[in-house]
Amino acid sequence: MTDIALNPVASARPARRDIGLKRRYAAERRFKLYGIAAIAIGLFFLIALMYSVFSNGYTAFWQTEVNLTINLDPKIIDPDNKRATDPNVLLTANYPILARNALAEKLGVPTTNKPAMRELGKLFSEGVRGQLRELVVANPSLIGTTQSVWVLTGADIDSAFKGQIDLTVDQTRRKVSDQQVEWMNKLKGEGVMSQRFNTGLFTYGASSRPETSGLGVALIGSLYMMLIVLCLSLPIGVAASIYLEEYAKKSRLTDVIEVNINNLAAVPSIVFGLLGLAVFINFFHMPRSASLVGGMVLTLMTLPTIIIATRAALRAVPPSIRAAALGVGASKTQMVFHHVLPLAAPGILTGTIIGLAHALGETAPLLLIGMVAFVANAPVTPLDPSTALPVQIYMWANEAERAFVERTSGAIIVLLIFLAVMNITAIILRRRFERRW
Amino acid sequence: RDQVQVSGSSTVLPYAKIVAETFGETYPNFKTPVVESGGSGAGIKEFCKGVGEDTVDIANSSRPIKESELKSCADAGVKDVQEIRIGYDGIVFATDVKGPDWALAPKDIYTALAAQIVVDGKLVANPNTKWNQVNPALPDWDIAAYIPGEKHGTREVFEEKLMTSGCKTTGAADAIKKLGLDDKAAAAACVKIRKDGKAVDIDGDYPETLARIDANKTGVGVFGLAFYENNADKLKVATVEGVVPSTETISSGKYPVSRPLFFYVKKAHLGVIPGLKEYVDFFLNDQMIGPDSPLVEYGLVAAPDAERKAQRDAFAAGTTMK
Amino acid sequence: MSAHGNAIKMQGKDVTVHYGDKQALFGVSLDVPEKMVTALIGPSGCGKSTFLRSLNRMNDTIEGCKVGGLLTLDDEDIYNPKIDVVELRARVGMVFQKPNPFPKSIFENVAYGPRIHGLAKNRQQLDEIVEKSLRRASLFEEVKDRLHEAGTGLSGGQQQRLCIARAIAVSPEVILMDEPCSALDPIATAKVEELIDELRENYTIVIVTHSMQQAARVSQRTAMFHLGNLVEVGDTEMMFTSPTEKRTQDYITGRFG
Amino acid sequence: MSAHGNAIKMQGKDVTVHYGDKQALFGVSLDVPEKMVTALIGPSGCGKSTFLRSLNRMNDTIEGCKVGGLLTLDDEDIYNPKIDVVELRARVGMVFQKPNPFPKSIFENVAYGPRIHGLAKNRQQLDEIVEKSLRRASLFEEVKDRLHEAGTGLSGGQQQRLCIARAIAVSPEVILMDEPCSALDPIATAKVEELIDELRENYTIVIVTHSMQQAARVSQRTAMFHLGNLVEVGDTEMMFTSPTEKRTQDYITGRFG
Amino acid sequence: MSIFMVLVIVMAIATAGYFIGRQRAVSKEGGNVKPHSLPHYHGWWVFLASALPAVLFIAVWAAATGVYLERSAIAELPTRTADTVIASQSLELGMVSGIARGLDRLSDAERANLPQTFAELQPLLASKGVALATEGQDYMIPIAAEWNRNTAWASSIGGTVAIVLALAGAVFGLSGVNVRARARNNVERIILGALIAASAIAILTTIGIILSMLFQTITFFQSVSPSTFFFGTVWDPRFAAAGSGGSQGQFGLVPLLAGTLYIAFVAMLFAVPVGLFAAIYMAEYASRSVRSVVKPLLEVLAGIPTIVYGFFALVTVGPFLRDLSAALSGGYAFIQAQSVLTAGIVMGVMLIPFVSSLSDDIITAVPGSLRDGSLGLGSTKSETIRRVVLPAALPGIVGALLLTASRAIGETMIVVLAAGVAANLNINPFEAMTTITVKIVNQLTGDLEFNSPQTLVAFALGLTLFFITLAMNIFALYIVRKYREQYE
Ligand SMILES: Nc1ncnc2c1ncn2[C@@H]1O[C@H](COP(=O)(O)OP(=O)(O)OP(=O)(O)O)[C@@H](O)[C@H]1O
Ligand SMILES: Nc1ncnc2c1ncn2[C@@H]1O[C@H](COP(=O)(O)OP(=O)(O)OP(=O)(O)O)[C@@H](O)[C@H]1O
Ligand SMILES: [Mg+2]
Ligand SMILES: [Mg+2]
Repeated sequence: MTDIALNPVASARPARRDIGLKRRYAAERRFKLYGIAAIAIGLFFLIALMYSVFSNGYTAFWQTEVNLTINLDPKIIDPDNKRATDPNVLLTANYPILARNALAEKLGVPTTNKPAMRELGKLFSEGVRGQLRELVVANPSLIGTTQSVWVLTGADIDSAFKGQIDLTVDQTRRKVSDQQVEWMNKLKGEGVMSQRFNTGLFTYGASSRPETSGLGVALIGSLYMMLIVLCLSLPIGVAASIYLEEYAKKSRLTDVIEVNINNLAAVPSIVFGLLGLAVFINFFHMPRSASLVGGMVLTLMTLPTIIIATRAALRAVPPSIRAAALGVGASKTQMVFHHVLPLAAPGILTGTIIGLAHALGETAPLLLIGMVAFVANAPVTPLDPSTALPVQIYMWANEAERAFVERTSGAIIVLLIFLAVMNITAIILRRRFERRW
Repeated sequence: RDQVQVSGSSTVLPYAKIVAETFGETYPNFKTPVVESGGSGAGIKEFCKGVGEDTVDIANSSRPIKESELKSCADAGVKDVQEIRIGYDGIVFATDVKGPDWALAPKDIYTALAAQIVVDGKLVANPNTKWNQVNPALPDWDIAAYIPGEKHGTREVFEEKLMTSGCKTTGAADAIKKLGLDDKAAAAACVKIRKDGKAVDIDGDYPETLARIDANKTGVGVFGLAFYENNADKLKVATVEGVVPSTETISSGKYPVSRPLFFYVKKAHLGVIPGLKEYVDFFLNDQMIGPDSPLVEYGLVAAPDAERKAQRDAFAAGTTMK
Repeated sequence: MSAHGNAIKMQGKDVTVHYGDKQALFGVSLDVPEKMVTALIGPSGCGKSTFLRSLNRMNDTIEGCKVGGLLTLDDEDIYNPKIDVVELRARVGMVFQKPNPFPKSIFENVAYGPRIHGLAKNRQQLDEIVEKSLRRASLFEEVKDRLHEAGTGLSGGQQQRLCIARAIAVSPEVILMDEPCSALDPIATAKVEELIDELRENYTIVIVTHSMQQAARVSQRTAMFHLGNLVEVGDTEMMFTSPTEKRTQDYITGRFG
Repeated sequence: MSAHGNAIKMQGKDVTVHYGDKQALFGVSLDVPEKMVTALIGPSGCGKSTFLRSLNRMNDTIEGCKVGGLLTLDDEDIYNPKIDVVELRARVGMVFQKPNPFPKSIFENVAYGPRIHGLAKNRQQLDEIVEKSLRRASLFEEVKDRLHEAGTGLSGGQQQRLCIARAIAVSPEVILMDEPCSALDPIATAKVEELIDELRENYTIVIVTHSMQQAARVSQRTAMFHLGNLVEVGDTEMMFTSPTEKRTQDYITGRFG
Repeated sequence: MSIFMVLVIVMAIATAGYFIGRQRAVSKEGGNVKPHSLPHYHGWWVFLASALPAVLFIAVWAAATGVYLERSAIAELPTRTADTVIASQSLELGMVSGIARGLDRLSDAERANLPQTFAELQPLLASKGVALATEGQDYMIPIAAEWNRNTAWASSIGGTVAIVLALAGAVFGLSGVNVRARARNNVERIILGALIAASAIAILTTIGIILSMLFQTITFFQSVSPSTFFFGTVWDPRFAAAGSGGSQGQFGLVPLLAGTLYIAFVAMLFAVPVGLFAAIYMAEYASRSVRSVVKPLLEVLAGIPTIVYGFFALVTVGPFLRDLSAALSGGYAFIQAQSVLTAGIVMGVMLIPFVSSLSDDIITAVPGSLRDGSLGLGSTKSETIRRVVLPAALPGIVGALLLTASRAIGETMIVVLAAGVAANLNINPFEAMTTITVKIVNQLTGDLEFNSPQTLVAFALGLTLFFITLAMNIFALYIVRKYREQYE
C-alpha cells in the first residue's frame, strides 16, 4: 500500500510550474543581505565613533600624581599663630609653598634658586592649595607634622607624562621645559610619580586648570535635567498621544494639533532655547543657568518625539483588543490603561529612549538660557546654576590646552555611560512588554 | 541672588574663568561667579535687558560695545555702564609645525584672499590659486586659509588690520574708488573675501581651525595668540611684516594685528549684588592682569602699566560711558 | 408584544445604520424578549452583526458609523446621551465573531471583567468566578493546568470559548453572541448550546448564527435579515415550519443567495 | 493505499508536533489521496489545524514549533532541507481559520499570489484570474463594484470568501482549508462546498471542519483526530455509517467530548 | 508653615480621604442595587476632590501673595528721588529680600535685638554665611523684617485655607459616596481633562515659539524688505551691513533653504534605506537575541552628542572622501572635505536609529496572521515583507520618517563641522553648502551687534523655517491620509 512508485498516475503528473523561484530566491538573498549590510553599516559607524572617542578619551580616567612628603610647617601656615582666633588664617594660608619646598627637597633643588623654584612650582597643580587646605581645616592638629600626600601634577606635566606632547620639538615650542621633563623622569624612576584613577573627573566642578576640572557640576545638572525631562515629557507625551489617538474625534482641531506636533519636531533645538528664554526666564522670572529651566526647555523639545512614537505605537494595537475590552464593559479609560497602553509600551519606550538621548546630548538650547557657562560650585537644587554634560564637552572642546583634548573625549565616554545606564533600564522594560500577537 | 553672573564673549571666557575661579578661592564667603559663554552680541543683549536681580551683571566682550547697543541698553534702563579694558588679544597666522617658515604682509593676505584684486591696473576676480603666485617667497601651496567666520569679533580686526591695509598698499582701494562707490561701499568692497572655497570661514572656535589644519597640512589658519601658545608644538606661527607675534611685540605695538578685550559692568548692580564690586576689583588687580599674572601666562597681552592704572582709577571713580 | 408573553428586554425601532456613506441597515424594528434566545439569521453581509453591535453601542467605536432610530433596554433609550455606555456594556455583554483574547494569561482574560466591575470581593471569589465561567464555556478541563499561560496560545476554538467565558464572567443581563460557535466543533458547540439554554433562564440572549440547525435548536425567536432589512421575525418553530415570507422560505431551504 | 485507487498526493508518517514543551501531535500517519477531498474532524484542540499546518510547513513560522516524523508530497520529503518551502507553499495553498485579508484592495488581495508567482503575463490576464477566482469563491457579484476598496471593510463571511479566492488564484495542487466555512452562511457555504467539489477534479483538498454534515457532504475520506492522535481514517461513507472505533462513533453521534 | 508642609498635609488629608472613601463605598455595597463604580474609584474621587482644589489654591495663593508682598514692600520703600543710590526698584527689592533671607537664619534671640544699622547687620549675617551687598541701607532692615513677618502670616493664612479646602473637598467627596454615584465617570472626566491639557501644551509651545520670534522678525523686516529676503540668492549679511545702498539683496534666503533641503535630503537618502533595512532585518529575520543586542546598540547612535559627529566628519569622513576622490580621479579631489555629501552621510548615521528603532516596533506590531496569509500563498519572506508587512506598517513608518526628516532639518553642529558655514547656491553635492539652522545658531551666538539686522535675521530665519516645515508637514499629512491602510 505504500508502494506508490508503481502507481501509474504518479508518473503522469504535469510538469511543475515555473514560478520564477531562482530569481525570487536571489531577490530574497539580496533582501536579507541588504538587511545585514544595513546593520553592518550602522554598527561599523558606531564602532568607528566609539574607537575615536575611546582611543582619545580613556587616558582621561587616569591622572598623573606625585607623592610628596609635606611638612605642614606652622611657620608658613600660620606665621603669627592666630589660627585659634581667626578662622580665615587656615583658609588663606600659602599652601603651595609647602608643596614646593617638599618637592625641592626631594629633587635636591636649593630653595634659593628662584628660577628653578618657579619651574619646579609648575610641576604640581595649583589645586594643591585646596587639597592641603581641606586636609588642614578638617584636622588642624596635623599642623607641624609631616604627611605623605598624593598631589596632582600640572596639566602639562600630565600630558607629557602620558606622551601627548611631542617632546622632540624645541623646548620653546612646548609648555614643558627640558628641565621639567628631566625631573619628571627622575620622579617616575623613583616611583613617586605615577598615574592614578582620576576620581576628580567625576567630582570637581568646572575649572580653568585642566587637572582640577571635572564633570561634577555637569553630572548633577544633567541628572536633574533628565529627571525633569523624564517626569514631564513621558507623562505629558503619553497623555497627549492618548487623547489624540483614542479620545479626540478626528476633526480639524486634531489635524491642527497633529501637524503642530510633527512640526515641532522639526524646529531647530536652539529655537526652544529662545522660547525658554522668553517664557521661563523673561516672563516667569525663573533663574538663569538653572537646570530646572533647562529641563523644561528640553522637555518641550523632547515632547514631539515621544508623542510621535507613542501615537504610532498606539495605532499599532489591533482594534479587536479594544473591542474586546469594551465588550466586557470596560470604560474607555480602562480600555486604554489596562490593554492598549501595555501593548504600546515597547514603542513608547523606544520613543522615550530616543527622545531622552537627544535631550541628553543637546547643547544649543542651553546656550540661550545661560547653561553654557563656567560653574564651579556644585548645584544643590535644580534652581542653582549648573551645566550639563554636552555643555561641558562643548566647552572643553573649545579649550586651548592640550590636556582638555583627552578630557573632552573622556567626558563623551561618561556621557555615553550615562546614556547607557538610562537606556538599559528602558530596554529591560521594553523587553518585558514586547510580545507578538 | 548671591552669585555674580557674567555673560558674553567666548574669547574672554578663559580669562574670566581664571579670575572667577581664583576669586572664589580667595574669598570663601562669596560663591564663584557664573561665567556664561554665548558670544559678545548675545552677552550684551542679556546685559542690556534691564536692571534687576534677574539680569546679568557683567558682559564680556571681544569688541567695544556699539552705539546702538548702548542706546538699547539705556532704553531698557541700563543707563550707567562702566567699560573695562582688560588687555589685548593677539591674532596670528599659523601653519602646520612641519611646514616651512612663513613671513606675511597685509598685501600678501589681501592678494591671496580678497574677492577682487588689481592685476595690471585693472580690478579682476582673484585669479591666484597658489601662495607663491601671491609672493614668490611663500611656499608652493594651494591657497587654503581658515579665517574667522562672520560671527566672530576677530573677523572685524582681520578685515580692518589686514584686508583694508592690504587693499590700500596694493592700490586696489584706489581702483575701487574709481568705480564710483561711496566711501562706505568702497571700504566694504575692500574687505570682501573671495567665495570660491579658498578662504574658509570658521564659525567654530580655534580647535576647529586646528582640526582643519590637521586634516589639511597645507592650510593656513588664523588663531588667537593664547591658543597658539598652548599648541605651539603643533603649529608654526607666521611673522607679519617681519614681526614675530608675542606678548611683548603686541603690547609694544610692533605686531599690528591685535584687539582689545573688554568687559562691561552695570553700575547699578555695584554694591547691590554681593561680590560684584569685589570681583571687578579683583579682576583689575595687577595680580590678575599684570605682566606676570596668570592671565598673561595663559596668553593675554597685558595692557601697559599706565593703561591698567587708568582702568583701575576710572572704575574706582565710577566713570560711565557717555 | 412577544408572542411568548415575556417582557420586552430590548427593542429596536426603525434602526438605521450608516458606515460613512454606505447604509448597512434600513429601518429595522425588532423586539428582544426577556429570558429568551433570539436568533438572527440571514446571508452574509446582510447586517446581522451590525444590528447586534447597535444593541450595546459597540458601533460607537467604528469611525463614521451612525446609528439612527430608537433602541431601548428596559424601555430606556440606550442612545440617550445621559446613558452610561460602560454600564450599558456591562449589562449587555458581547462575544465577537473573531475570537479576540487579550494578550494576557487565560486567567487574566476571564478575571478582567469581574475585576473592573468589582464582582469579586477577594482572590478566592475571583478564582471561583473564573473557574465557573471557564467550566460553563466548557474550556476548564482543557486549560486548568495552564491557566497562567497566554490566552493567545490556544487553538481557534479554545480562543472562542475563552471569549465566551470572558463574557459570561461579568454576568450581564443580555448576552450578544456573534456566531459564537462558528469556530467550535460539534461537541463544544453542543456544550455552548446547552450553556445558552441554561443561561436563558436568567439572561436574555441574542445570537447571530449561520447554522439553521443551530437557530432551530437554541432559539425561541428568529429574525431573518436580508440586505439590511428585517425580512421576517417570529417564533422559531413557526419560522422554520411555516415562514410567511418567500425569501425566508427560500433561505431556509437553501434555495437563494 | 487509497481505497479509491487514487495515487497518494501527500503522506504523513508518525508525525509529531511540539509547541515548545507541549506536544500537540503524537505520531499521526495519514495519507492524502490525489484529487480527493480529505476531511479532518475531531474536537477542538485535538490538533487538526496543527496537522494541516504541517502539510505546507506553516508551522515553521511559529517559534518553538518542532515537527518530527515524515511528511511527503509526491514522495518527496517536504521537511528535507533541500525542499523549497516557497514552492511547496505555492503548490500546497492554505485558507486559514480566521479570515486574514491583507490591508489592500479586494483586487490586490486576490492578485497578490498570481503577481508574486508571475502567473499573469499582463494586466488583462490578471484581471481574468482575479475575476475567475472571486467568482469561484462566490464573492464576485457582491464586490464587483468595489474591487478597489479595502478588503478589510468586508463582512466576516465576505472576508473569508476573499481569502478562499486568494488561495485559489495561485492554482495550487493541494488546497488546505482550515474551517473555511465557519464564518459563512448556509448559502455561501453551499457555494463553497460546490466549489470544493468542482476543484476536486483537478486539485487535492484537505479540509478541517467542525460540521459532520459538511464532512459527509464534501469529503471522500475522513480522518478523525482526538487529543493529538489519529483515531480512525477511512472512506467518508464508511466512517459515518459504520465507524470501527467507538470514539469515532461517539463523536459523530455527539456523545462525547 | 512652609508651602511644602502645607502640601504634605493636604496630600495626607487627600490620601486619608482615598482610604475612607474606598471603605465607605465597600460598606455601602451589598444591597441588591448594583454598584456603579468600584470602591477605589470612590477613593480616587474623594482624593481628587480634596487635593485638586487645595493644590490649585496653593499655587494661586503663592503667586498672588508673592506679588502682593512685593507690592507692599515697594510701597514702604522711600519714594524714589533723583539721588536715590540704588538704580532700580527691582534691585532695591532684591537687596531687601537678601536681607530677609539672612534674617531667617538668625536665632530668635538674635532677631529680638536686631541691629538697627546696616553696618552692624552685615558682619552678623556674614558670620552666618550670608553675603550681603555693600550698599545696603538702614531703612531696608525693618522692611525686610516686616516682609518676613508678612510672609509667615500670608503663608499661615494660605496654608489654613488650603487645609480647610482639602477637608471640605474630602467631606464633599465622601458625602457623595453611594452605590449609584458615578465616581468612575467623575474620575475619568478629570483624567480626560488632564489628557486634553497635555495635548494643549503642544499648541501652547507653538504659540510660544511664534511669539518669541515674531517681534524681532518684524523689526528685521523693517530694515530689510521681505522680497529681498525671501527671493534673494546671495547670503552675505555682514557685507550688507557694512556697505550701503544696493546691498539689501545680501540677505537671501534661497541658498540657505536650498542647502537645508539638500543636506537633509542626502542624509535621508543614507539613513532611510539603512535604517529601514536594519529594522526589517531586526524585526523579521534576526533571532531574538541578535535583535535585543543590535537594537540598543544602534540606538546609541542617537545619543552620541552631535558635536562628536561633527568632529568625526571634520577629521575622518571629510578628509577620507576628499582623498578617495583624489585617488579616483588621479590627483584632483573633486569631493571637498567639507561638502553636502560629508554632512549628509554623517548626519545620516546619526539618524539611523530614528528610522530603525521606530520602524522595528511598528513592523513587529503588524499582526502575524497577515504574514501567515502571505506565506501560505507561497511567497518568500522578502515578498511578504515588501508587499504585505511594509504596506500595513506604512502609516507608522511614515510617521517615523517624518520625525527623522525633522531631525535632519533641525540639526546644526554636524552641518557646521561637516559642510561648513559658506552659504553657496549650487547643485554639486561634493561642494560646501550650509543650512538655515546653522545660520540661526551662528547669528544668535556670535560677537555681532545684537540689534542689527545681521542678528535679527536669525529670528526671521527661524520663523520662516517654522512655516516651511509646517507646510511640508501639512503636505505629508495629506499624503499619509491618502495612502493609509488599516489592518484587521
Ligand atoms: N466597518 C465597516 N465599514 C464599512 N462597511 C462595513 C463595515 N462593517 C460592515 N460593513 C458592511 O456593512 C454590511 C453589513 O455588515 P455585517 O458585518 O453586519 O454583516 P453580517 O450580516 O454580520 O455578515 P457575516 O455573516 O458575513 O458576518 C456589509 O455589506 C459590510 O460590507
Ligand atoms: N502556537 C501555539 N503555541 C502553543 N500551543 C499551541 C499553539 N497552537 C496550538 N497549540 C495547542 O496545540 C493543540 C492543538 O491545537 P490546534 O490548533 O491544532 O487545534 P485544532 O484541532 O485546530 O482546534 P480547533 O478546532 O479549536 O481549531 C491545542 O491544545 C492548542 O492549545
Ligand atoms: Mg457578521
Ligand atoms: Mg484549528
